[in-house]
Parts: sequence; C-alpha cells; structure tokens
Amino acid sequence: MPEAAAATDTRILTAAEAILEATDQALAADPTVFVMGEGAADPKGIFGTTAGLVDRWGPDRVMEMPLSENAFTGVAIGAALMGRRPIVIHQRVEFCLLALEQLFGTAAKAHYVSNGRHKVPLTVRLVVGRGWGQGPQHGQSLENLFAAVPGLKVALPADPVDAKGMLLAAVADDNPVVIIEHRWVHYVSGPVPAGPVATDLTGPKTLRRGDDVTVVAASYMAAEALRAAAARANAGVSVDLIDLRLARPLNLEPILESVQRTGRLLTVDLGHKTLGLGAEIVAGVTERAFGALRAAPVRLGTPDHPVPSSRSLAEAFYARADHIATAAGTLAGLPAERVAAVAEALIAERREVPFDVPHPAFKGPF
Amino acid sequence: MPEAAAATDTRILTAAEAILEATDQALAADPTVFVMGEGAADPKGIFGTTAGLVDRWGPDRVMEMPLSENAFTGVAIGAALMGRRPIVIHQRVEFCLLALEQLFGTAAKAHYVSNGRHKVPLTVRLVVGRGWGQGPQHGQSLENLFAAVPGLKVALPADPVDAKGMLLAAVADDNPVVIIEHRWVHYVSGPVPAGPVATDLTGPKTLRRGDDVTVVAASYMAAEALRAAAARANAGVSVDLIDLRLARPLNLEPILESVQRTGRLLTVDLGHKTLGLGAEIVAGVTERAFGALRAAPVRLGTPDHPVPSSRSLAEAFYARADHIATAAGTLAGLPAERVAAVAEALIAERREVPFDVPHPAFKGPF
Amino acid sequence: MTAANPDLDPRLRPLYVAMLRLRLIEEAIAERYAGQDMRCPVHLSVGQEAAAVGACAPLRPDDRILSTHRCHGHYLAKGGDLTAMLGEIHGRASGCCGGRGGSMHLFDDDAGVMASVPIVGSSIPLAVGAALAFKQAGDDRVAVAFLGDGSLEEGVAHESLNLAAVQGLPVIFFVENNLYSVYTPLAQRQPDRPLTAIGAAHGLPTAQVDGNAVLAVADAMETAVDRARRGKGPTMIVADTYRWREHCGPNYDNDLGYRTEAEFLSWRDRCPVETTAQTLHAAGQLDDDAILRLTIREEIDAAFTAALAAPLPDPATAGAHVHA
Amino acid sequence: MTAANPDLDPRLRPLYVAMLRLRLIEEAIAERYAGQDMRCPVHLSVGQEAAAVGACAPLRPDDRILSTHRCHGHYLAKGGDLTAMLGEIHGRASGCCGGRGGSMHLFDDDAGVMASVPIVGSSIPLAVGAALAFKQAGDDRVAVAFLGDGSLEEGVAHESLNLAAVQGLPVIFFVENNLYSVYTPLAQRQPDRPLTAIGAAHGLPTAQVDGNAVLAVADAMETAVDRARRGKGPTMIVADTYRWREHCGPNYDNDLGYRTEAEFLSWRDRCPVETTAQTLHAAGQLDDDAILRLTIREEIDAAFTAALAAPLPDPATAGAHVHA
Ligand SMILES: Cc1ncc(C[n+]2csc(CCOP(=O)(O)OP(=O)(O)O)c2C)c(N)n1
Ligand SMILES: Cc1ncc(C[n+]2csc(CCOP(=O)(O)OP(=O)(O)O)c2C)c(N)n1
Ligand SMILES: [Mg+2]
Ligand SMILES: [Mg+2]
Repeated sequence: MPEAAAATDTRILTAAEAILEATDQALAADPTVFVMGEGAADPKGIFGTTAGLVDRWGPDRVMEMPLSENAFTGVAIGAALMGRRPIVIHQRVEFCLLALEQLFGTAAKAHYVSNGRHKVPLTVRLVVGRGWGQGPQHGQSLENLFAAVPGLKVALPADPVDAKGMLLAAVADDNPVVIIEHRWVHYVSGPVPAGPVATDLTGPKTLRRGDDVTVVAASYMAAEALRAAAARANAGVSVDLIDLRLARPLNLEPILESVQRTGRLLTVDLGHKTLGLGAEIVAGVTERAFGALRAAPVRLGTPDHPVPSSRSLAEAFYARADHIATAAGTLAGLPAERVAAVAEALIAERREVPFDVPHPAFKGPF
Repeated sequence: MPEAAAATDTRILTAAEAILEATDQALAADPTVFVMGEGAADPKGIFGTTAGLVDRWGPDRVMEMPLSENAFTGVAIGAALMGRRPIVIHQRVEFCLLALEQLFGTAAKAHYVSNGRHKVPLTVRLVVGRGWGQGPQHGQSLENLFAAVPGLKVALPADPVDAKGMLLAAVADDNPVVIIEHRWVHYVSGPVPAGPVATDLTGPKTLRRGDDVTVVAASYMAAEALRAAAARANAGVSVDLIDLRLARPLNLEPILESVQRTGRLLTVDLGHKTLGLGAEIVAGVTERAFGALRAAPVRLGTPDHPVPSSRSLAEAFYARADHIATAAGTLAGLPAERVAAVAEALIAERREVPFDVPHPAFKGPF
Repeated sequence: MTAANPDLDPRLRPLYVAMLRLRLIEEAIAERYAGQDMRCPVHLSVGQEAAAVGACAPLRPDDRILSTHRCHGHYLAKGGDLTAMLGEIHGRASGCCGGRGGSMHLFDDDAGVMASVPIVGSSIPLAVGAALAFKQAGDDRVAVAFLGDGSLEEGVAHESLNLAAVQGLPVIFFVENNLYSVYTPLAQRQPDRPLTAIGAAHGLPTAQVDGNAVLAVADAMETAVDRARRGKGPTMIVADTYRWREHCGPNYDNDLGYRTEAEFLSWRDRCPVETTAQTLHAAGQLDDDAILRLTIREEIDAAFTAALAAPLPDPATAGAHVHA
Repeated sequence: MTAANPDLDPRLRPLYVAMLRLRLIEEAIAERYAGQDMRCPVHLSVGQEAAAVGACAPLRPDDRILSTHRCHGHYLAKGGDLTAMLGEIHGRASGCCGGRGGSMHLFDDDAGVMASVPIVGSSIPLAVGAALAFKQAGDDRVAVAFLGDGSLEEGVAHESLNLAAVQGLPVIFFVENNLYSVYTPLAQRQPDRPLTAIGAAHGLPTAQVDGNAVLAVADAMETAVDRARRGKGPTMIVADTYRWREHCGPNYDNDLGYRTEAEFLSWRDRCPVETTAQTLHAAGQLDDDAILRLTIREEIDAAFTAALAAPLPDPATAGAHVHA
C-alpha cells in the first residue's frame, strides 16, 4: 500500500466495491472521464462495478453500448485522441477479441507513429470468467496476448487496493492500459483507502519475504500462491512471493533481485503456461541471472487446451495452492513426503468448498 | 527434404512459385479444396501466389472476397466444419487481427468442445510485410499471438520446399493451420519437387550441424541465421542451426538434443523478442535441460516498439546475419575482436544492397 | 384423431406439440436449476417457442442450423437429442460436448444442429459457410443462422449478410427480436427503423413476422427455404417475440426494472403455446392435452434421470481432442 | 479579378485552385517516385480531387477528419502541411510522423487532420469517437470519416454508423465510391443496391452526389455539417468518383485488365479539375491559369527540396515514444 494511502481512512471492501468506488471518484475528479460498455448502465452494472453510476452521472458519462465491441473500442480511442479519458469495459476478456485490431493497431501505436504527439489515455477493463461451468469461450484470461503488444500497459490487480488503485492510475495514465480483472478477485475483500488513491503502474510488489524460493504470480493466482506460501512456511520453506501486477511493461528488477537471493524461480500463470507471462519471466531471468540459478526454473499455468465447462474437467485445469506448494517444495529440494504433506493439508482445507466457486479464505490486501 | 520428394523431379522455384504450384495441385487433387481472399482472384493474385488460378478453377473455387476478414474467416470455418478444405489468405498478418475471434474462439476450439467430433480442416495464409517502408500496420508477423492458442497449428516456412510442402500438409491436415509467410521468403529460390509432396507439420529441421552453439530461427530469420552460421564457421565457431518450422505445437526435442551437445542456445525471433517464440524456447529448454546449459541463453528479436516506416529506423529494427553472428560468437566465448571481424564482414557484404529489400544471396533449400 | 375443424392447418397440432415440449423442458430446467447440479449458465427461451419451432418446421434433418447462447429451443426444435442436451447442461460425459461446452455449445450432428456459439454474432458466418459448402457440393440443403436483435449490432452480422448476398448462398438469417440484449432495450442500442432495413441494405429479400404465431413463422420460413433450395439465395426473416424469464438463469427478473410488468404481461397474454392450444381446443383437436403433457413430462423425467445417472467426464481426459 | 459571369458560384474558383494544387502535387509524386527516395507505398487519389476538396470546403480548421490509406487528398484539402507530408513520404525526420508512419499515416493536428489509418475501415470509429468528444465537450465541432466503397464491407463501418445514429453524434460518413477495392469491382463485393441503403439501414439521413462535381459535393457536405453542428446527428454521403492511377503506386494500370479503357476514359473525360477549369474559363474567371499552375509548382518544388534536404531520423531514436 503506498504512503499516501496510509494517511487515508481505510474500510474493508471487496475488489468489486473498490472498482465501483474508483470509477465514481474518477468520474467526480475529471469531467473528461466517462465509462462505456455493454451493461455499464444496466441494472446489474458489470458485476456491480458500475452499479448506480448512471443514476449519479447520467447516460452521457456512463454509456450503455450496443453489441459492437470493435467499434466502441475504436470510438473510445478516437475520443481519447481528442483528450477524453474513457473507461471501456468488456464483461469477458473474450469479447475483446473482436476489438483487438483497434487496440493493437491504433491505440497501442498512436503515440509512437505520431512521433510522440498523440496520446491515448484509454482504460480497458476486461473481466476473466471462472467457475460455474463458464466454459471455453467465457473463461480465458489471455493476458499474454495483450502483454505481447508494445505500447500497451497491462495490469493484473490481485487485491482490492490495487483493484481500486490501479484503475485510478490507469485512468490518470496517458497510455492505453488494459486491466485484466479476475471475477474471483472481485470477491476478495480487504482494507481500501477511502480517498482517490492511485497505486502505481510500475511493477511487482512483494507479498511475502522469503529466502528459499521466488514465486511470481499475478491476479487470482497471487491469492492461491499466498495460501501455498503460508502452508509452505509452516513446513520450513520460505517463499519470496511476488505479485507481478503489471505484465507490460515488465519490470524484472525485483524478480532478479529475489532470484539472486533464492536461486530458485517458480512462476504461476493465470492463463496458459505455453507462451504465458512465465515464459518471458523465466527466459528473462535466465538470460540475466543465469549464474544465480541453483535449479531449473519451474512454470505453472493452465494446460494447452481450452477451458472445459464440466466441473470434473475444470478442477484439474487451474493451478491451485496445493500445486504451487508442491512445486515450490520440490524446487526447494524438500523430500517427497514433506512436499506431499503440505499439499494434502491444503487440499483437505479446500475440500469443503466446491472447486468452481472461490475459496472464502481469500482476503486482501496481499 | 522428405524421402518421397527425392524420388520426384525437382526444379528451381521461388517460394512464391512453389506456393502457387502447391495451391494448384491441392485444387486439382481434392474437389473440396477452395481458396478465398481479398485479391485471390484479382490480376495480381496475392503476390503471384494465386495468379491465374481463377482462370483454371473458376470463381467458385478461387473466391474473391469483400473486405470482411472476420466474416469470411468464419465462413471458411463453417465450410470446413461441413467437410470442405478452405485456404483463406490475408495479404497482411494485420488484416487477420479482425478475424481473431473466429480463429481463436471457434476454429481452434471446435474439435475440443465437440469432444472430438468436429474437425476444422482450415488453412490460413498470412503474409508478413517487410521493406519499402511498410510501417507499423503492414510489417508485423505476430506469430507469437497465434502460437499462444491451443488447437491451432502455426507453420513458418523458411524455404521453397516448405513453402510448398507445408501448405500441402496444412490443406491435408484436419486442424486449423496458420501459415505465416514472410514476403522475403517469397523471393527465396531453391529446388522444389514437381509433385504434390507434402512436408510434415511436426517440428524443427536441422539446417546445419555444429557443436558450439545451438541457434533456433524460423521463417526469414532462418535465412539470416544461415548466412551468420556460414560466416561464423569460417571463424571457428560451429553452429547447430535449427529451422523451427512449427511454432505450435512446439516440438522442443530436437532443440533439447542439440543443447545437450552445445550447452549454448541462441533464439532469433521473427517478431518481437518480448513474449516471442524465443521466450518459450528458452524457458522450455531451461526447465528441461538446465544442467546442460553452459551459458545463459540469448534471445534476439525485434525491439519493443512498432515497426517504423523510414529506412533509417527500420534498419536497426530487424535482426540481421551480423547480429546473429555476433550473438553466437559472444555466446561461444570468442574474443571480442574475432566476434567483431565476422560481423564486419557480413555488414560489408550486405552493404551493396539497401536494407529495405531482401538480400539476393538467399537461396533455398536451407 | 379426426379433425373437428377440417379447415385448420394440419401443421398446427404437431407444431403445438413441439412448442409445448420445448416449454415443458425449459420449465423443468428452471425448476430444477436450484438443485445446483446444472453448474453452467443457462439462457432459457421460454416465450420464444413459436420462433424456434416455426423456423425449423420446413427444415430437413440434413439442413443445418447455427445457434447462439440461447440455443435450447433451436436445438430441440431441430430435433436435437434431449438426453445429450441435459447431460451437457449437467456437465456429464454423456453430454453432446462430453461436458466440455455447457449449455451454450449445444450441437447434434445427426439432427443438423451444427453448433451453438456463445459469442454474440459469431455463429452467423458459420451458417454462411455451411451454405457455401452446400452450394459447392451442388445439393439443395439450406443453412439457418438463428440470431437475436442484439447480434445485428455486431459487424460480423453485416459482413455475413453481404457475403451471402453477393455469393447467392442458401442461407436464412432468422432474427428473433425479443427487444432486449440482456437488460438493454433496443431503443438504447439501435435507431428507430425496422430491423428488416438491414437485410434490404444488403440486398436481401426480407420478411417480418409475428414471432409468437407459429404458422406465420413457418410460412415465412417456407418461402425462404424454398427460395434457397432453388438456388435463389439468402433471405432475412425478423420474428418479433419476447423472452419471459431472466436473460441468464432460471428466474424472472422484471423486478430489476429494465422492463415494465405491463409489457411483460402483454406478451405473456400472447403466449405462443397457450394461444395455439386455444385454437386447437376450439377446433376440437386438443382433447388430449393432459395426456400430451404427461407423455412429455415422462420423457423429460427420464432424460433428467439419465443425465443425473451419467458419470462426470474423467478428469484424465481433459487434455484429449486438442488436435484432430 | 472581376467575375465576367457574376452568376457563377463564388466558391468555385478557390475550390478549383485547391483541386488543381492537389492534382499537381500528386502528379509530382508520381513523376518523382521512380527516383527511389520515396520508399513507402503511395495510394494516389488523382481523379478524386472534387470529393476531397468539396467535402472539406465547409469544414473549419478545428473540425476533425479521419482518413485511410488513400489520404493525401484529404490531408491537403483539409489544410495539412505539404512539407510535412512530403517529408513523411520520403521517410524524413521532418515528416509529420517523423518518418515512422509513411504515406498511409498522415496527420496534422493544426489543420484538423486527426489521423490516417491504413487498415481499411479502422479509421471510421475514430471519427465517431472524435464526434463523441465534441458532443461531450459541448462545442459545435464536427468530425468526418472519409471512407472508400470497400470499407462499407467491413463490420466496423456498420457498428460505427449504428453507434453514431443511436448517440446522435456530429459525424459525417463521407464515402468515396470509386467502384473498386484494389482490382476488385463493386459488383464482385456487394449486391446491387445503392450504397446509401446502408446509411438508411442505420437510420441515417443520406445523400448521393456526383463526386466529380465539386460544388455538388460541397453543398451536400454543407447540409450535413450544418445538421451536425446543430446537434441533429450524423449523415452519410456517397460521392461517386474514380481513381485514375493504379491502386498503389505511381503508374496507370488499366493494362491489368480489371477495368476497361473505355470506362477509364469516360471518367477521365469528366475530370473534376478540367471540367471546373472549363466552367471558370467560360465565365472569364481563369485567365490566370498558367500563373496559378506556376505558383503551385513553385510551392511543390520548394516542398520537395525541403523534404529531400531534411535528414533521415536518427536510428537511435527508433525506440522513443512507445509510451507517453
Ligand atoms: C461478442 C459478445 N458480446 C457480449 C456478449 C454478452 N452477451 C451474451 S448474450 C447478450 C445479449 C444478446 O442479445 P440478443 O442478440 O438480442 O440475444 P438474446 O439474449 O436477446 O436472445 C450479450 C450482450 C457475448 N456473449 N458476446
Ligand atoms: C482490413 C484491411 N483489409 C485489406 C486491406 C488491403 N487494402 C488496402 S486498400 C484496399 C482497398 C480498399 O478499397 P476502398 O475502401 O474502396 O478504398 P480505395 O482504395 O478504393 O480508395 C485493400 C483491400 C487493408 N489495408 N485493410
Ligand atoms: Mg434480444
Ligand atoms: Mg474504392
């Protein structure tokens, strides 16, 4: 949590409430800010994150959109080029696949191609679906696609403070910023400063200090990793847990610094492992801190197939705390029984909750 | 070159001619094959790669398309689901950004989501622009985006044999196959078997055996790497040069085998280095052959900014033979002067040709 | 049974039975959804039965339809297997997708339900592609894209209409205008003009029908199908209808305030199932309604029982079928 | 100079001068392209001058236009800086994009040329976005999207028209129908109906004009601009015109056979520059044509000299301005 926030009253909010508050404050602070999306002004307000805003700010600032993802993303870019600060929302990451040409072709390149004269102060919120059988077309995170594009910033908030603070920072930023918001992070609660406090868009934050294994995770995976790190610590392996926060630009420095200490790196991707953020982190760390590595880095992430709907198939799809704990323990060289014991405890603890709803223990800030 | 090809007459063709021949042969061999694209049936025929085919096969099999990339990609998928074998062509990779939802959402997932019952025998040819000031929106390769999607196959032919053979293999394949075709590969000439000989879609091929450094490159970068390897060899460093060919599914085995011998890995991306194919290769090799690595792997690729138009800016944008030779020499531990000497020779050799047109020395097969 | 009123269209009774079956199936899903065993989103089409059933009436099993997130009705009307549908919604290995897709991905190759696609608009070009395949193969099959009013806002709908028109393909764009996209009324999303103007802009013959009048729908569709089979190209049909229950899920949602109770009631008064039942009753052709319902309920119960009895897919198979 | 024919529209002479200038500039580019120093693709709009000049006539400098791959004419007609344009086409640091974009990315903030986008159709929503910004700011500026007949096939065009209509935005969709997309004629890409039907389908007022008649274009545009400034929303204008030279590059390409020489000649006979010159001549208002041309040529020569004299961008700056 940044300094300024400490000076402010904090309340316990869910990330969804924090996003709503941030949006309200952004609209209040700057008349050029506006919101657009399918459902932005409807009674449910994008999982509650825009609920009621149209009543307060009117339909010209909280704009309901037709089913035209490509056009309204382009409209937002055009307005941003003229100095407005749109917040575009797609209720699922997948819907934004229809708008990638605008985002990758125009928004990401406008500043560059205009030789620095044009700015696109655009925020795009993309919601990752998970649970209750979302299935192949409503459950992808695709952060690696967005993170592959120079000119974008890509944020992955993991807790309510960042859900609010990174949204405010994105709105204040003069670049197109894509925020990948996990539905299960929406439910996470924690203390959030009351004021319009932006957190930075600069890079990782350390959630937990440790000396044995560096674990890098983002968004909801940071929550799973935190449970794993706590369990691992009881079993004698101390995890240096890093919440990636920003997938582009990727600031490797804190990770390199950590690996210099631990010599061991585990990455946990929200999306597919293959060509995921973990690939870039492992490659970058290996290139730049090869001598420090004491063991082969390990990546976790979703397997190379679409997100299945049925709970029996989806259960094995996502990396969980027990998988992370097992990978971290193995990487640290623990004997197999001690590795297994922690994983079993984590599984047992999880057993009461169905796998297709979030674990109730997740509370921020991390 | 596969066995079967050896039995066939070969002629010297450019890759563009080889693609035209493959398409003609595919149309001849199977009445369910058809071609669709903007310009597929126009007088220039997609850089000559479909020239004249409409006269031979008629407008129902060589279909001219309206400017509707998303729809006609979807139409091809629909036809493929009904057992046809469309070849869809986009004259620039960028135009396909408009069709990613169809390709990633429907084509890539149809077999999986139908529990193996549906097939999408679709071929998508995407042409990478380079040279003559193409600029930010006509010069991207984006193979990393496509390679990130389970269910697709992604081919990057580097020479005329593969330009023909991988296209025929793609048309015969029951999966959606994206072929990323570099404009400068179109100009490469080499022996091509006359018959309809498909090469495989299974993975890398070794272009040159060596024991000091493993270099992995694809598409046009294989050509640059080949010049570099030849020059390096003269200076006492033997390069094991691997043409990646297939970015998805990624077959790491031949690369791992090579690194076991060389202990040194250099990857050369056609597109951006960050989150490029090299990231996955380096991460995968490091995970699985950590003990064999004698030095930190190195990646080359385009820098983290859009493709600039002006020749003075574009010149430094692309990895060239001299960059590759320098990186390989340094990785092999050569003294700086010897590294520099080879690079200088390569630059001198290149000097007569402007940087925004292909080097005339590139001849296949590699 | 002999018709008491010989003037009544003989298609009406089987169409009624099909609509009733569809209604009872979706009501059963709604009722049992609270049991928490259907663990995927469901988009019910209660109230829209006449559109689905009327549209599929003139189709042959070897014709193909493409559907959307709201696919139950289309799937069933085209003859999709009920047990495979319920298996899918229950996430069972017996589901049409083996549990991989959930309720928004229904298909049945034998019945001609080619695919359902949960991305709005994305199924439309697939139908055009199927039509292209039929034309290329030289047979007289037709493809139908079912779409909602909202999907006409997607660019791909326009690209597809244009392409179908230029190529003269045997495809029918069947629009169910239920006035809403989720909670957003048409007037907030589109200008005030008939939806058929979109078809006209792409050079298509168009028809607008009462989407709650099953025979009117079937007639419009028959004209279009006939045109397509004769190689005369595509048609766009707009059927005005209404979704009764919430956009996604088993409940009613008028309490949200996005539409008025009065509007809802006026449409419910024009219930496609009920109004057809009345016509048949008046003609003396529905004395066995109670028996019909019983038979259908038995079929439904059996299908639920089968779905619940089927195993969940083996987790070890999750990675299969990525590539053909 | 006094008008020999006082009935002649006083707008005609300045519009002529603007068209002539545009023509001479593009002819100069064509002529010098073989010199191999303009190392980027160029899409000339020779023959389409009346559309660009007429459309920009009623615009103020603070209005915004968005253009496409074929942007030279729009850029110049709106008042874009010639030296910066030629600098860009020559890949020079002095170019409007500092050499980063090439000829398809022209913009000039001072003149109100907001951006040119080489992906067909992609500039259209940007214009709608500019119009939204104007409406939000409460001022009376307007935005204009220049588009080709081909771009109406792109889904984003339809999405943008619909959005502009629903939101009532001050934007004008100005379509230059030059009958071709690259070498593909309209009839191979769209059904046979007026392009204005597309505007109508999205609830827009539309106008069709002779795109080679500069006053007709200016008049249609004035009506649309006036409507937009008064908060009455968007308009679609279709201007029929013709590209003389090849799709991309400096030459003629009728030899390719995708269009007939007769068609080309019939359009060349209706040259917008020449026919306007004749009208002015006849009215005695163009006795100074030779001087006009000389002055323009001097301006062009100076701009080329400046472009050629400017340095190429420093390679060390290639990585600058990725992020603001
Ligand atoms: C491309 C895309 N955007 C948004 C959504 C979310 N969504 C699902 S259904 C729906 C409403 C569709 O309305 P309509 O086409 O009228 O169909 P209806 O639900 O009324 O049957 C929306 C917006 C989606 N699935 N796909
Ligand atoms: C999305 C996309 N598809 C294809 C192209 C290639 N392309 C460039 S210009 C052009 C023709 C456009 O036709 P039209 O809109 O009528 O404009 P004109 O060239 O006639 O001025 C095409 C197909 C492109 N730039 N962008
Ligand atoms: Mg609807
Ligand atoms: Mg045109």
